[in-house]
Amino acid sequence: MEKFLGLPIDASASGHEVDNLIVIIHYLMFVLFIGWGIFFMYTIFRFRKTKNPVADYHGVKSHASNYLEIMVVAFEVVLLVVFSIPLWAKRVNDFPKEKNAVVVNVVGEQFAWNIHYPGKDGKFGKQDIKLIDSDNPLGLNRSDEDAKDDITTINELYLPVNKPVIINIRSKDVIHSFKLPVMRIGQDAIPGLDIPVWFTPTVKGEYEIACAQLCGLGHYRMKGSLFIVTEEEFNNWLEEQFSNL
Amino acid sequence: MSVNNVKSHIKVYISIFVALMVLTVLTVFVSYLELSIGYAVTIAMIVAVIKGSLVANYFMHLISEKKVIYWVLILTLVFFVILMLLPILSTLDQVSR
Amino acid sequence: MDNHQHHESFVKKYIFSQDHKIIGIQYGITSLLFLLFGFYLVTVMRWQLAYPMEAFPLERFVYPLLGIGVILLFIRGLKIGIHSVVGVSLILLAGVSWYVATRDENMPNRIMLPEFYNQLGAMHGTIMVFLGVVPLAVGAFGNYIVPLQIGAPDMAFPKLNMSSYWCFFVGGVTMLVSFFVPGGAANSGWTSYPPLSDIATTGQTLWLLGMVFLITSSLLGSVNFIITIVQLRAKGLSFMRLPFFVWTQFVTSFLLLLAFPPLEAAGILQLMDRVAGTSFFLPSGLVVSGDPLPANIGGGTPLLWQHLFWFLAHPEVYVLILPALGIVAEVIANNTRKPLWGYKSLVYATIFLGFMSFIVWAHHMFMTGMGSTINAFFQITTMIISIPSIVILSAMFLSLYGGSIRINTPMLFALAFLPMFGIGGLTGLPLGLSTSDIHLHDTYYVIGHFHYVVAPGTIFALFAGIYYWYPKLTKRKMNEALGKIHFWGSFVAMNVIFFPMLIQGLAGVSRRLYDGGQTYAHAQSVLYLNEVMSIGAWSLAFFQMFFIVNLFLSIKKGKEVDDNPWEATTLDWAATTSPPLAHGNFAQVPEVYRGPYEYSVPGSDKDFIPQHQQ
Amino acid sequence: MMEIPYTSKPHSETGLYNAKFGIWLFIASEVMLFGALFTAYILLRVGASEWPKGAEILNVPLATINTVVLISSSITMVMSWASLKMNEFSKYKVYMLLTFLLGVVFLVIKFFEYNAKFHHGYFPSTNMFFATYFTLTGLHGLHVIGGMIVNFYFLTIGSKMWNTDKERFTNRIEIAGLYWHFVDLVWIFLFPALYLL
Ligand code: HEA
Ligand code: HEA
Ligand code: CUA
Ligand SMILES: [Cu+2]
Repeated sequence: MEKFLGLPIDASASGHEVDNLIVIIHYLMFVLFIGWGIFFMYTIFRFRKTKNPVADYHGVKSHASNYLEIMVVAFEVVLLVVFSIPLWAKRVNDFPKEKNAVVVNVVGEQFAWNIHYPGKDGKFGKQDIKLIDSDNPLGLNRSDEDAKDDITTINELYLPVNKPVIINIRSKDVIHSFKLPVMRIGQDAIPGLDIPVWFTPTVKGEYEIACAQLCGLGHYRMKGSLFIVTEEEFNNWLEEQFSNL
Repeated sequence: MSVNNVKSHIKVYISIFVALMVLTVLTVFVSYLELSIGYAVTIAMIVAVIKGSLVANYFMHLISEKKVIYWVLILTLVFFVILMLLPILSTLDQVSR
Repeated sequence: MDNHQHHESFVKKYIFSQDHKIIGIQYGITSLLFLLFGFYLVTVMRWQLAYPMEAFPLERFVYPLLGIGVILLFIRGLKIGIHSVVGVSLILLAGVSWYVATRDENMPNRIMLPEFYNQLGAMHGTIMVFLGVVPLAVGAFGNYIVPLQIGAPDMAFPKLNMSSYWCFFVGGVTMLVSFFVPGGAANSGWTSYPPLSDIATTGQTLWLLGMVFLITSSLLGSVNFIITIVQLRAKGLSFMRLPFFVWTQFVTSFLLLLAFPPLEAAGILQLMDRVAGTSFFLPSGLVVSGDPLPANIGGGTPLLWQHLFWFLAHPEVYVLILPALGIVAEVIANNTRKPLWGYKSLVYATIFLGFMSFIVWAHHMFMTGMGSTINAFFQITTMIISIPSIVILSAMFLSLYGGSIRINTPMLFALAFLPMFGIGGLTGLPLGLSTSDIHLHDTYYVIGHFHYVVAPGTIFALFAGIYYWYPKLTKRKMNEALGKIHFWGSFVAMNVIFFPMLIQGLAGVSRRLYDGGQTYAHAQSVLYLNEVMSIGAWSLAFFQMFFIVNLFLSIKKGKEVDDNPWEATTLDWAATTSPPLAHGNFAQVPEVYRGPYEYSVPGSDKDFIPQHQQ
Repeated sequence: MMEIPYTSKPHSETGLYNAKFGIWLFIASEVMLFGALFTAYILLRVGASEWPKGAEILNVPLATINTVVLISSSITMVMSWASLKMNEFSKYKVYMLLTFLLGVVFLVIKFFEYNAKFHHGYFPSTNMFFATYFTLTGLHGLHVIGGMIVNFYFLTIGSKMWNTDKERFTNRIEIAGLYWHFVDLVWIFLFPALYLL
């Protein structure tokens, strides 16, 4: 079914939860649609004027439809209670411990994703909007102790495989939406708010960061790259970035 | 409404008017007391609600209005509360660092 | 009283008319024109989506518009009439399109710029929703049909009715004018999310002004409808004897009355942000294109707009669908020749639907960082609201069973509505569950979802209504052959356009992409569908020609019929002539003795008993 | 040939004539309009890092006078309707004139209040407090102006209807009054929210 629906590949530990729900609900939809569809086609052909010149004043007498409706309700309750609500709660409440995870800030702007790693000390340096210019899009204050080892990139997000990631999502100007289709992750980047998301990448590869919210004329090209690499490669990459500072 | 009826209403209007004036003075007076914000808001809103209901009930005759109007206003009030509450609750429940 | 109608001037009779029937027709013509224009905008967009950054063949798009305009203008030797009004309007629209498309800031060397694409998208959404479907469904059908169906001489407040139309008209013109200002029309989506819309070009200000007029128009209209339906029903026409169409209009009016004002408030706040330098929707610390905004700007919250916008816009989508359901119910009852199944459950479901529609709005905001409690609340309400829809749809399906179904053009459109709305509604479910919405939010799946409800859903229902009530307005039927071509062509084309959207959405293709997702790897496997959909959209346009021709030709050439050609039971057909009398609608005050759909009553000699028959 | 029913006589089921029902529905929509603005006010204020106390920057005495003016205009409005009920047209004129003039007084005071703010360099763009202050009072002011136009109409040309249809004219004054009181009611909430808290 996943193949049938044409979902993109799933490269995160929790992606299948989203997919399962999508698949199950599509089963429900197909069954309902096909069921009603057969009934519909049958009635149209069976009760055409030529076949049935005199209509029946009372029509359907059975209460089958009520049972059907109750079944749909029950199904929806299951979807909510068993799947959607707990999964959402997990997503927004059960964050991994910061010390076990890679923590990254992602700041959207028209029309790029600024990626900000805290560096070896694990602390993000101070930022100041007055320092913002084209070389320092985040306004990072390099004289701050915590900022000395901070690494920033534009549109390039490297993450190690099989390790939880926490990404804090912000925006400098308008609303963007940070979307990683292969991770089944999406979160609006809303100016004034700092919203965390988390996931665990499980498949190495090169993927995409999409901007899913209309953010102006460059919305369509606000695309970043996501590289899922081994832990070792990740550390090497960090090292390399650090030495380039 | 007969003429006499109207005359007795006028007395009511005058007393409501006086009450409104008194409450206005009261609420202004309270605002000078430097109460903590919680108390200040509570008192100011209570006074405003009283004043508001006096206007609605007597000047706008809501107190003797027809049922349909009540239903419409109850419905409106329900949505009014929803409109006030849900965005505020959403803001409080915002996932944020 | 009797003779003053003979002295009414042309202006008073046809332009500033206070007669609900004329106003209904005015609404109808204006909104059909807007519908056509909104459609036109999207055909232009679909060029860019199918063939990104290729030179735009302007002539191929403008000439048909111009051509139909000229034909309509000359069709009866330049005589003044509806056809010439529409003809002139089409020529004007063609002119607007030509001018706009040849501006360098929109299409230098005929290559569409992303700014322009965004204008087209925002205006397509706005025009379709606020200037096309709502005024057609409520303004035109509601105005024309409701007083007739309840046996009223007119709407309760004729002057208000007239002002409502003119507010709508001014709002519409404001929207059109916005294409001409520097930077062009609004380009922040029909949802106008700030901060983007706060910092957008002048067109956005006009959009807001236009919205204020449209909202005012809707408010005036909804007050009028509610009073008319409550106070002006004919004797004996109790609430439970109302045709279902009237019920849907009634609930719709409440939605408009109570949901629109918050958007008006939000619009005023955004206007202040744009013209008076406030920052209701701008948080502190914004850096736009590298420049920090001044220190006094800030302290606002962008999500406030979203709450206020969706507080309206979710009920608004039910405003789009309820009158459509009403029309479909009328057509189905009439053409199955039997009462609607479960009339009471239909009514209660509709009321419940209307009520619930006020508390689901944040399902459009699942990705804004909602905590688990609020999120659960809105998921639950969203699932709850799908139940009355299922009840309504089931009732309509079951109504078919045991009928003696006449297949004519209105019935074809009404029947097609059911499965199409089914697809649209069912695809709402995965969106309503926030966890699956993570993947589907802001993708073409959403576009596919709601187009299935509004286009082959609502628009089909509106077509059904036009074909069905046409004889009421003209005493003639529209041509069946042309109608059937129109139906089958539209039906196939609609599915060719909208089904692939669902496929693209599942693959993760975002909406509002100027290049149709060309640069995204995950879009590659479904990219070919863009061209398929575009061809579908242009074929759809082609099949609308049959409709336009039919609509105008049948005024004079259609088959002449009597006052009740469909042998219907409701008062609009039963107790009035076609077209209804100019003043007061009815020759005698009608009185009602029975429910709305007494078809095929056992033991009766005819297969229908009109409501007013003793 | 039919006339529109219940333009002045009440409907037997609802007990209302059309326009009265209509104005209440309109008021319901206004409740939602101002409700949305109050929501905005609360959200912005709660979210703000600092929010000045209205009394420190705004002119409370002037606003108090304006409150009194508006409440007084409500009582003159209701008196003008009562006068019609008692068939005293000349009294009606006096009270209606007073209502209108009190509206003028309200606006004049508002004008001075705004003017003083502009002189001190306070504009809607100054900060969030002034943004809400100007927007809310401005919108309320527009409602006052709207009501005054209606009242002026009924004071002058509109009052001719008294000679032809007393009942309907009295009804019209009643609904104009309902609207006017509502505008007063909104002010009763705006006044503490903006000036006192
Ligand atoms: C008329 C318009 C209309 C209608 C009726 C609906 C109906 C529904 N909508 Fe939709 N919706 C829109 C118009 C509409 N919507 C628009 C315009 C948007 C996008 C706005 C934007 O972002 O620009 C949108 C977006 C939208 C979203 C946000 C998606 C996102 O942005 O991520 C959600 C999420 O919950 C949603 C849910 C629903 C649900 C649960 C219903 C339910 O009410 C549906 C209930 C119906 C059913 C369940 C069908 C029942 C029928 C059957 C069972 C029979 C079927 C079988 C056969 C006929 C054979 N809609
Ligand atoms: C009621 C609402 C409505 C309707 C009916 C439609 C109808 C159509 N819409 Fe659209 N659409 C929206 C509301 C609507 N849309 C909204 C809200 C958006 C989101 C905008 C945003 O992102 O902000 C959108 C976005 C949207 C997109 C996505 C753009 C993007 O994300 O980049 C596309 C793409 O193909 C599209 C296509 C179409 C097509 C092909 C139709 C066709 O079905 C059109 C069919 C039209 C007709 C069949 C016209 C019939 C009329 C006549 C024949 C007139 C006769 C005239 C006279 C007699 C005078 N629409
Ligand atoms: Cu950033 Cu779209
Ligand atoms: Cu919705």
